[in-house]
Amino acid sequence: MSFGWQALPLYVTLVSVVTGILVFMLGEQRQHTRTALNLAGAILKLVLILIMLLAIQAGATFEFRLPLLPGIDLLLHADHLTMLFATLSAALWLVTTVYAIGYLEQSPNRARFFGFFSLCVAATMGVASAGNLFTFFIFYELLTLATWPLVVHRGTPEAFAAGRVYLAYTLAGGVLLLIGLVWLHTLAGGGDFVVDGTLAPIAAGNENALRGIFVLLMLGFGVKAALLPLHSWLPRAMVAPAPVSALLHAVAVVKAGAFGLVRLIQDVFGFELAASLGLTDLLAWMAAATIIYGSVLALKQSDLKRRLAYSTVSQVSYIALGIATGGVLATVGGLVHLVHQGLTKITLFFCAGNYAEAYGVHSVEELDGLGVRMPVTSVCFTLGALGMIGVPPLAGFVTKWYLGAGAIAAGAPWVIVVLVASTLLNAAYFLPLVHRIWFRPLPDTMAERADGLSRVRQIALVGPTAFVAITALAAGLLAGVPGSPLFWASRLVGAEAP
Amino acid sequence: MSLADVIASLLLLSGCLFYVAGTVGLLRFPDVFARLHALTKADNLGLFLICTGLAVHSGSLRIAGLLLIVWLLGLLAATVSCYLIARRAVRSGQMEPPAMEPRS
Amino acid sequence: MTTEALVGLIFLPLLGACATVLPGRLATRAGVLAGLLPLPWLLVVVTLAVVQDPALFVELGGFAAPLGIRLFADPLAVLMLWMVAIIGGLAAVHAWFDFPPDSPAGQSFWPLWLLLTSAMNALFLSADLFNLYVCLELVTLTAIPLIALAGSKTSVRAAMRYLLLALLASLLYLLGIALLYNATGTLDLYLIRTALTAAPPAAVVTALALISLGLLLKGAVFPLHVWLPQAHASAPGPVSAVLSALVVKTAIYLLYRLWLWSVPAGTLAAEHALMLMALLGAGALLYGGVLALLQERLKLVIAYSTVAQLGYLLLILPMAATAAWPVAWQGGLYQLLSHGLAKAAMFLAAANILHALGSDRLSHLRRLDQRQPLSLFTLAVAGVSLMGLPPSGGFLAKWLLLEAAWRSGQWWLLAVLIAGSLLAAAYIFRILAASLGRDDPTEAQPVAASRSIPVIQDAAALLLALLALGTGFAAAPILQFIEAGAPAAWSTP
Amino acid sequence: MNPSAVIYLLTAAAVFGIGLYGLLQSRQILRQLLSINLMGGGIFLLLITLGGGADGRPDPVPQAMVLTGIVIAVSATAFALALLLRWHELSGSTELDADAIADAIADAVADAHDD
Amino acid sequence: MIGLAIDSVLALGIVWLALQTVRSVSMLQAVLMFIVFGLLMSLAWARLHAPDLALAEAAIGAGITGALLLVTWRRLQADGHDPVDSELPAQSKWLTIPTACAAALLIVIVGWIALQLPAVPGTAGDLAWQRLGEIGVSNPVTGVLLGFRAYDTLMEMAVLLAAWLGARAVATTYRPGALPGPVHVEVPLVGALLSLVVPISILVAVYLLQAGGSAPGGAFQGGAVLAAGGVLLFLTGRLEAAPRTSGLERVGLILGIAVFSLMGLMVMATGGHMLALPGAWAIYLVETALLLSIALSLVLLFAAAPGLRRMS
Repeated sequence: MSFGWQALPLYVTLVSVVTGILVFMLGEQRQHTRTALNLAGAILKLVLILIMLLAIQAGATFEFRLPLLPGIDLLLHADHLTMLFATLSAALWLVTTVYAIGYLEQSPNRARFFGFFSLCVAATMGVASAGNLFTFFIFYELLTLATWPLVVHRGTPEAFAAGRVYLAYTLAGGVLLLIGLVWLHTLAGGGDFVVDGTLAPIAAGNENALRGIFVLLMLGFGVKAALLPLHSWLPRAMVAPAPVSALLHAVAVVKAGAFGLVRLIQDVFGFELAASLGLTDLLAWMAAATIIYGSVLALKQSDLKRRLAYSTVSQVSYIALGIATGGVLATVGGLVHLVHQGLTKITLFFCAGNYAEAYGVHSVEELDGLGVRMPVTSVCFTLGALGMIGVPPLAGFVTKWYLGAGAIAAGAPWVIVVLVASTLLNAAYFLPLVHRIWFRPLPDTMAERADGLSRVRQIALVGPTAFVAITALAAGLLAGVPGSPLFWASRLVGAEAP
Repeated sequence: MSLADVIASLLLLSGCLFYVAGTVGLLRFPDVFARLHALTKADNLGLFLICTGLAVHSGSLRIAGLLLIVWLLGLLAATVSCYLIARRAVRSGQMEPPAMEPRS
Repeated sequence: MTTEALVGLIFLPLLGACATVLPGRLATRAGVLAGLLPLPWLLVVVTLAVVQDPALFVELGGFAAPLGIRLFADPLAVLMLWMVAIIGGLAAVHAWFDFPPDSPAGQSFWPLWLLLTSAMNALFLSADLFNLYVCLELVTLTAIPLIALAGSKTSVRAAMRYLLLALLASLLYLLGIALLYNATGTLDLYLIRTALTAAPPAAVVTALALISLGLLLKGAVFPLHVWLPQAHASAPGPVSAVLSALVVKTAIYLLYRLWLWSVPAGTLAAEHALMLMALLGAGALLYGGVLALLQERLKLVIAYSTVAQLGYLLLILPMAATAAWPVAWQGGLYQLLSHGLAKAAMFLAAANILHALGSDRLSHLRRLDQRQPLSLFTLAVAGVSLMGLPPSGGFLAKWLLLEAAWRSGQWWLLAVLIAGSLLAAAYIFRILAASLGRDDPTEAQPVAASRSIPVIQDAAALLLALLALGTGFAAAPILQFIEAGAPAAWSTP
Repeated sequence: MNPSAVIYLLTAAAVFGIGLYGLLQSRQILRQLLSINLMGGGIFLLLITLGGGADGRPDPVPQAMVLTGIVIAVSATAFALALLLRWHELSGSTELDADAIADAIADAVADAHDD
Repeated sequence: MIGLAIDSVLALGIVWLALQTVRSVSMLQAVLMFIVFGLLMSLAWARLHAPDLALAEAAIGAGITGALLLVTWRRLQADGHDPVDSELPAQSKWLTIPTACAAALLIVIVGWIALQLPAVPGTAGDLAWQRLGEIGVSNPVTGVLLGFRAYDTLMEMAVLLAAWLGARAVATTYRPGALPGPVHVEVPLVGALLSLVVPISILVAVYLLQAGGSAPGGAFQGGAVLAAGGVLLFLTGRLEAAPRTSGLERVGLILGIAVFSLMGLMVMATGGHMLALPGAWAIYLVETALLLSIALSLVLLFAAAPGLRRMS
């Protein structure tokens, strides 16, 4: 146990915890201090992560280890996968914080909101830097705890109902995870995450036990990753304020689930072992089904946020699909989608939030003609939508390209079918929105309504939206440049940079 | 069996007899005063006889003295409690006080 | 030095209680401080000694057992003593404001409190079955007046019911002891082990059954829990805390001592008895959880949660006959510890809420985060431990229990553990949801303004909750300490 | 075994059982307390008889236990009676269960009124 | 043979009285039956060669407990709630029968088990007989109570203190006159009785205390007898309930525990064993303190009030 600079992953996590606690202690009234504190926390965290990133480039290692139980440690470390996820969530958190400050300007209970907001990101950092499954589980459950108050933030009966569903799913998922962990622990002890896993030596004779463990863990992560039968909490959780949706969908919760699946296959079982036990196929099929099913349901939604939510259900499974397909290219595709989906989806949610705040727009029909009234937001929305569909050279295209190429390389051509179908469906539920925004006339009722936003709020809301949209655009356009998400994802898998 | 034993036995037996009589009176007599009358009188005597019998039986002066104290205490307790019960009976209106003197 | 420290743990609070009875303005204050403050220091001495020698005996009066009475300190006892010192100490800090030593209420409260402390310390240290009976009675006769001090009709009723059942329980225990003494000729908990094998089995089994029945009744183990919820819910806050965290545990502690130390391993159909008790524990876990979910008052939810959580402590028993025993034992004791801390924190927080809001109905808790943020925070943090979610002592305990259940292949235990913790999550989140609710604009009555609470009272509750959380990180040394004194596992048949 | 011992053993068991019966079947707190004291008496008798009381040289340890037990019993009874008086003062009842439900409702109403 | 007959009659009487206590319709009758039960128990102790217990049972079990029960019954009744007859028939028929069966089953089991128990050699009691000389008293019961198992006795005093504390705590709403006080009987006979009985009770208490070392008796019996004198004074109105505990009473209440534990601690501090009383003088000193505390606690418990004062 060392508390020196090597324990940086711990401090990165603690920064948000401290921010959260200070925000709680400040109370409701001291708005400016709170804003300053939030921003300072977010920036400090980002800076620390960048330092870590540079240090790792230079060959440094980071590790914090605290024995919890005999044979079980709390382990925080920083490998490449950690950095990919940590950078993404730290950056997006900063943006989301700015957005949330604007979004919630007049609403009550902001201290509570921002406090849990910070705790939520702290838990995400923990998930990112967890060095073994036990630690991962701790932060994974903390994430559940920290997000529940955000989901029920509005305090309405619908919010509490959504909160109940959220808890029912995530806690049940936690239980499955826990059982799987206990099983794994009794079988193999509490090993650290190691690339390609540690279970191969004990696999002989324990095939079925390992299969059982994998299924339990997969379902446990699958709840948060919104895999097919376990997804229905996600659309309901849309009652939460827009920044929370962004957090759930792009930065923290769903990502933590997907990230867990990545860790499970890459660092616990190892792809080879998982594939030899037939487990990757299972995950791949589940992911494929989720992709199609989510897209089909998204088509049917008339509520804008619900449509986006089902889109998330569908898109996040690309990550699982990529990982489960295996091979260098597909894995890169899955990993890079972790970032791409985050950037794109957060853009879309910010836009939806802007529409709702400015004009009270909630359903798809109400988008007609808004492009004229809210040009920046609408451009961002269009970029996001096209990115989701995978129009070249946007980020979504990069993902799909790698997934497709990888699938062929790995001998799973059916994945191509899924990709094509999904792309068509994506287009089918996003393009009409784009059409409505730009090419439909503004209805008379809307024309008379004034923009509901103050100047400050406009900057606080539209600024982050534009920022993430540009970043998403850049991630696609500049995919080949060193430092891009694709670059990092490739480094991770050990492949040559494209 | 010595003479002392015989005397002691006789005393004890007669003591028991008085107790039985007192108890029968307690059970059979019609009102509070009559019952108290039967009980305290007979029992005091019974206790005396039994104590004497035991004293004779023990043949020790110290024990005889102790038994005397026992009898005196019993007498005291019986007197006071009998008085209190009777008083209570009168106060509570269950009974007319018995006529102490012939009515004129 | 160790002997003096052990004796001091019992006699300082006892003499402190005497001092509080004495006349004089300062007597109460001095008695309380002298009776409680030195306890942690004495415990440090005892702990260090027990680390050296995990089975420490002190013969009182210099008479060896079975003639005399012995005190016995091992890691289990020391753990319980620490709980008395910490939980009792913080609850006392909380009580200092509700029962100021100079007030008439304080005059009633503190002597009883100190006697209760002394009685629990004595109970955890005693190695003599009859002396334990006296200690049990002392615990009962000090705890129950403390409940009745709340003064409400509900509390007096609860106290009366508790008293009648506790007396019944003591008598069952005493009858068992009577049979045991005459079957073995000794009352010493640790000597009796060898004597039991020679004694007539029928008598021993009956005696053990009677003793266990009495203890199960005192420990409010389902279905003998009927007295507990009202008693714990209607008592004054610090008393509720100590009742739930410590007093009911005394009976469980004695069950452990009896079955794991006194009964020779694997004899006398003990396995069936342990299994039966575990089944009762499972029933408690489920029934208590469901009932907690149905309550409308905060303190009743917490009290039923105690009924449920006690179940965990019995669930470990059948694993004594399996290879997973060391893990199960650690899990059980860790549950004992973390539940004690968390439950005391919750009761103190509930008392603060009750003071501030004038009600503890769940429907009156809305906007609690604005009105009593610290209390809500305490409830939440302690709740995390109670649910067994990480990071908390409760989580580590649950992990160990799950691991033990898995290793021993007792799948039904696994299911019960999971169901219990899900129920706990349900009733805890129900409280939290009620606290985050908004004012209903249609409702005529606005929420009453909240009265202010001394900050120390909030701090005491919060500190306990943080300790419950902290035990999630300090397990390694504690478990190592516990392990040294674990009762031996039974050889598997 | 000494025939007297048998007699007292049976008496002890019977008194304990009768006390248990009285405790469980009565609603009157006062009678429940009487029953508890009966049970205690039964146990004490058992202890002394088994300790060799009928044989003329009773074991002093059970005697000491019983003596302690008697004092504890009177303490507990005294406190219980005080509590009973308090309960009676608050509720006007000498039983516990008679109107538990009605009281719970009354409590709830009073509580609602407080807010 | 006669002994057996006496035992049989006694046993039958005890069982019959126990039954009556449980079954009699009137609560007063039940209490009275219980008191007589206590007296018969006291005889049984004498028959079982346990005169210490006979004394204690008569003084505490039947005497003080009976008086407590009676006075409580009286107070309940005076408030217009005669608990007498509201209860029968019992809770309900369907509960009575199983309860009775369970109790009967327990009787059979306990009786059968008890009959089977063989005598065990080398019990704690045998050791107590052997090592009685080390204590400095010749009454083995006193030896156990203040020597071998002194710790039990000390804790038992704590129980008595707790009972008083508890009773005082629940009697918080004490109002003068709230409890029907004793009838202040101003009759010459009662005065005469008191002037005799109270000194005698003190005498007897001192005697019992002194005798306890070698013969039946001791602090508990003595304390109970002394308490009986106090109870009489209270009942006849020479003492009355006071809303506050006086300083002297407070000292008296804790005297037993304080002297006992301080003595024990002192011994330990001077290198001996905790609670090993150094010789007979120490035992008598402790017993005196115990006696005073016991007597005072019992009288105060009887008064159901925090304190006592002399009738003005």
